[in-house]
Amino acid sequence: MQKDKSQAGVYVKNLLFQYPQNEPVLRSLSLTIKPGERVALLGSTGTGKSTFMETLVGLKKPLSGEIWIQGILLQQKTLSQVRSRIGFCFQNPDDQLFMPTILENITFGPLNYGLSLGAAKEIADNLLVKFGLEKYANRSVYELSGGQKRLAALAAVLALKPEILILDEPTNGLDPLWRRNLAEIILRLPVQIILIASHDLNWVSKVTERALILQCGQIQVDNSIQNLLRDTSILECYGLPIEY
Amino acid sequence: MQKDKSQAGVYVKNLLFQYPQNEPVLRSLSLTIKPGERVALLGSTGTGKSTFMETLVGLKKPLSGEIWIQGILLQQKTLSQVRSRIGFCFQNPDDQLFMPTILENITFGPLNYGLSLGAAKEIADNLLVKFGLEKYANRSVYELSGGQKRLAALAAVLALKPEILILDEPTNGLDPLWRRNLAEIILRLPVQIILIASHDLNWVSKVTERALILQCGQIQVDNSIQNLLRDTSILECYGLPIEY
Amino acid sequence: MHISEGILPARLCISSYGLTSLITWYSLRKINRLPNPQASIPKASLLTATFFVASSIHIPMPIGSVHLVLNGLLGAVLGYYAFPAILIGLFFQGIMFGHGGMTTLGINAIIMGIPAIFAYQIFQLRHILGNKIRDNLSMKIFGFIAGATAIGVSSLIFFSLIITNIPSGFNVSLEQKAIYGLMISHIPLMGIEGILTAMIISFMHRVMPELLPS
Amino acid sequence: MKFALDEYANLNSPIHRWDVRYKLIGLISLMFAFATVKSWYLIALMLFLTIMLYGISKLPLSFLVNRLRYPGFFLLGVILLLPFISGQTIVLQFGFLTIRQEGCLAVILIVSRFFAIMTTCLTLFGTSSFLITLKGMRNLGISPIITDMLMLSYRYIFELSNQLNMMLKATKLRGFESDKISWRNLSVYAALIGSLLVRSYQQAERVYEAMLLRGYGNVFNKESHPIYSTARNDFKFGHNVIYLLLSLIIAISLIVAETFFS
Ligand SMILES: Nc1ncnc2c1ncn2[C@@H]1O[C@H](COP(=O)(O)OP(=O)(O)OP(=O)(O)O)[C@@H](O)[C@H]1O
Ligand SMILES: Nc1ncnc2c1ncn2[C@@H]1O[C@H](COP(=O)(O)OP(=O)(O)OP(=O)(O)O)[C@@H](O)[C@H]1O
Ligand SMILES: [Mg+2]
Ligand SMILES: [Mg+2]
Repeated sequence: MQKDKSQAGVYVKNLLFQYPQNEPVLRSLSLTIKPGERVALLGSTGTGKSTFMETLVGLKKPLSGEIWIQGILLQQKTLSQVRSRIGFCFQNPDDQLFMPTILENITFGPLNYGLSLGAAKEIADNLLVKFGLEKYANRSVYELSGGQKRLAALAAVLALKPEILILDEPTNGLDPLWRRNLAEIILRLPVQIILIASHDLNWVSKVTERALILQCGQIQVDNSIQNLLRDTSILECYGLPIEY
Repeated sequence: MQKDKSQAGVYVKNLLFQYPQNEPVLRSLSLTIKPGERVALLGSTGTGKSTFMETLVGLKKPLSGEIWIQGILLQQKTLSQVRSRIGFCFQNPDDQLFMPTILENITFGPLNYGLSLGAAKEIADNLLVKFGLEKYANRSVYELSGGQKRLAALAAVLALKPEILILDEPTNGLDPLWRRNLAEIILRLPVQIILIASHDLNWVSKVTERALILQCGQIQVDNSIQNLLRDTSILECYGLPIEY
Repeated sequence: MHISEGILPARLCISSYGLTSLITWYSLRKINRLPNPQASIPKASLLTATFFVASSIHIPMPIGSVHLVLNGLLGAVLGYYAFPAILIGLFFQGIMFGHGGMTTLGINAIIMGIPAIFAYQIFQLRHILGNKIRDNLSMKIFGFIAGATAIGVSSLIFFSLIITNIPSGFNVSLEQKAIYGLMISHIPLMGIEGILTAMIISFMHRVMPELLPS
Repeated sequence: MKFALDEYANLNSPIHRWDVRYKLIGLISLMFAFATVKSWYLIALMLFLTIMLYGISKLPLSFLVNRLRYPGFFLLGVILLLPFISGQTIVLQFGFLTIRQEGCLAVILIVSRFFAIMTTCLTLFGTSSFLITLKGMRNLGISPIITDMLMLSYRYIFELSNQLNMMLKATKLRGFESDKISWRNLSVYAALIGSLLVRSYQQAERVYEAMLLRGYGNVFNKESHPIYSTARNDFKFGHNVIYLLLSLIIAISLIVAETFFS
């Protein structure tokens, strides 16, 4: 175990987190994700999936425990170093698209890391093509459909060329066709690790291989997603009836 | 056809709607829904499902065409009469829970239609029990989980004892267990007609019988949902790949 | 820029309540004459809540950080709803955070609200004076003037009230000098508020022009 | 909810049971009377009354402390200089620093009034749920436009501050450094506030539609506002009136004592 820390990937040990005046949400959670893994994070509402993901990028500070990302210990002074390696997509794309146009939303990250306007635009142009958004580059965010907003948010996050991608319920509000498109895009992304929280078991099983179930503040199940989907009694027991 | 107008149910003829400076969204849409039917409204993003549902309750005014609800022609002077018979749930429950507490949100409608405070509270109490929200009656909306908000919004709408219930993507953001609970609640509701727009084919097939596919401003497919689910090529053709 | 409880004499608190009621009454009368006054209530309320939330943002400055007031923006966007909106925002700030309070609600509403009404008038002037320039530029110019003036007038009223009502032992000319001094030290703040007001208005103009009063 | 006012509205104390209409008039009069206080013995009396009131209300001390701390510091920032500059009577002198009596007294006076008024205010709004307070205000004749706006803004403040919070998080995750000032940073702040405005504007339209669908502004109903005026003429000489009279008498006595006997 000890060796994993300084290596690539995500290494989490004994994470404890609680909101003020509440019960702990994460209770001594430990987890290792190696490069190349695509992982689904499952669990019913309010089990702490979003909270856990936010601790990984330092948005929530755990009471105790260690987080190592790509061999770097997450702490105040490594925060921006770690964040530059992680792409994080919130559940609601509106939260992520705060600049007036799509193009500006995509160049926002690269500009913050000191790239020139030209270089940032080049990155953005590539991504716009990849996501089929060329036509909308200068359109205001408020004139997009839900699916387009989702793609724009993803493009904005990928502009930083993250090694690790974290998505919080990415299929929310998408129609089946967009869900398929998104799955295909995700499978082709050049990132090392993908972690996806989702309630859509069927969809997430198409883009990930390993599944974790979070409950009572710990990872209770850690299995290949195909095995898990076959084991309906386990799923049922964690409040995830497969037929819904 | 002509006969349907003055009868119960929903009768829509040659509906034309467009947003200012845009192409028409609904192009001469016609549709009849009889009492007792539970109908799914399918179609990919931006085909106009929400727009259509909003015209049914007079939130959007069609350029031409007629809408008859339970034998009443929808027009300015019948608006409140028609609305009192329809329960409409938006996609985002936050938009619907505008009063601070759940109880207030539920009694809001009945009080507006002139019920006494006591009568309104009685209705609310019944609904709170039905949706398992008794404990939360005086809790502020902000402190509820997504699933609970969804249920509270539904309760608020049902407080008016609608004959027709319209739901816009009710499973968005719900975990599988809540999706199952919601399905069970919906199947037991004492309403005459249910119309549900959804991208979750699997879920919606469990609560409805008839399916409509909206595209290019018209109802292109009108079939039993079980037949439709078997016909993957049709679904694929309307951008609804069944496996996603 | 709120006057805390306990500083001002009660007489001033009460008479400012009178003035505030008068302006509120006048605004409500204007609102009630709009074609559909009810339709704007949710809009004005959510925008009030937005301003309440936005004024919690801290903008870093060379010395410490300032938090925004945005009463100029509020006036420019909300028009006649601005005064009631400010009254409500201040009410919440008073009872939730203790910025200001119940007895000083009237005076604080005047400090923030009257400049907001000025800001609205200034911003509307662009239809008369700004005809010849591009739309976006005239929005920015008048937005800047509205934002900077509003905060300027607010701080002028604020400091005059504080200096003249605190038993500082200053004589009149010293008081005046103190007010001038404090005003000059607030010029950077006026600049920041003006720039941000102009930028936000231009953002809205690009993204959702119908939000701005025509 | 960190700053929810009515966290402790469900406790049971005489102040909690006091009808909110009478409570509003009674305690607000008291607050204004406190604002008039200037003389020594009245300050002591005022502080004593305030502490009694807070004690009777059974609100926890932490509620008061948490809410007085920040405005307290803020107030001190404004009046901190007074002991050094105001007055002739020198109490202490170290080198060039002189502490003057009149300034010290002014500070004590202002801080006491601040404490008394704020505590009374928190007692008023902390002992009934906000909606009930709003209904009381409505019954006392406050315009329905104002009470409706109060209700809706209260409901959405938390919603919107959550949205702002998420957007701020998103900027941080994409490398935004908020602690320096530059033209670009200002434009990012403007975009954040602008986005918040646009989003809330869109949400407001939905909210209004949702209200319409549930009969808002309905012709059947004379009183078409979410905050109802349920005033009944139930004037009885009960505890409500006694508390009201008590607080009015205290308020008037304080004012009279201040104006005529000091
Ligand atoms: N700001 C907060 N303050 C207090 N408690 C919170 C806060 N945010 C979340 N919680 C609580 O922490 C728990 C975990 O929340 P979290 O959002 O991480 O759940 P989740 O697994 O992402 O749920 P969902 O599937 O609904 O997104 C929940 O019980 C929630 O009520
Ligand atoms: N306010 C508006 N102004 C202009 N166009 C609009 C507006 N609202 C929606 N549209 C457009 O009208 C079309 C129909 O929108 P609608 O929201 O009804 O689609 P939908 O079928 O409900 O989609 P989804 O599945 O994403 O909810 C879309 O192409 C959309 O871009
Ligand atoms: Mg979550
Ligand atoms: Mg829709």
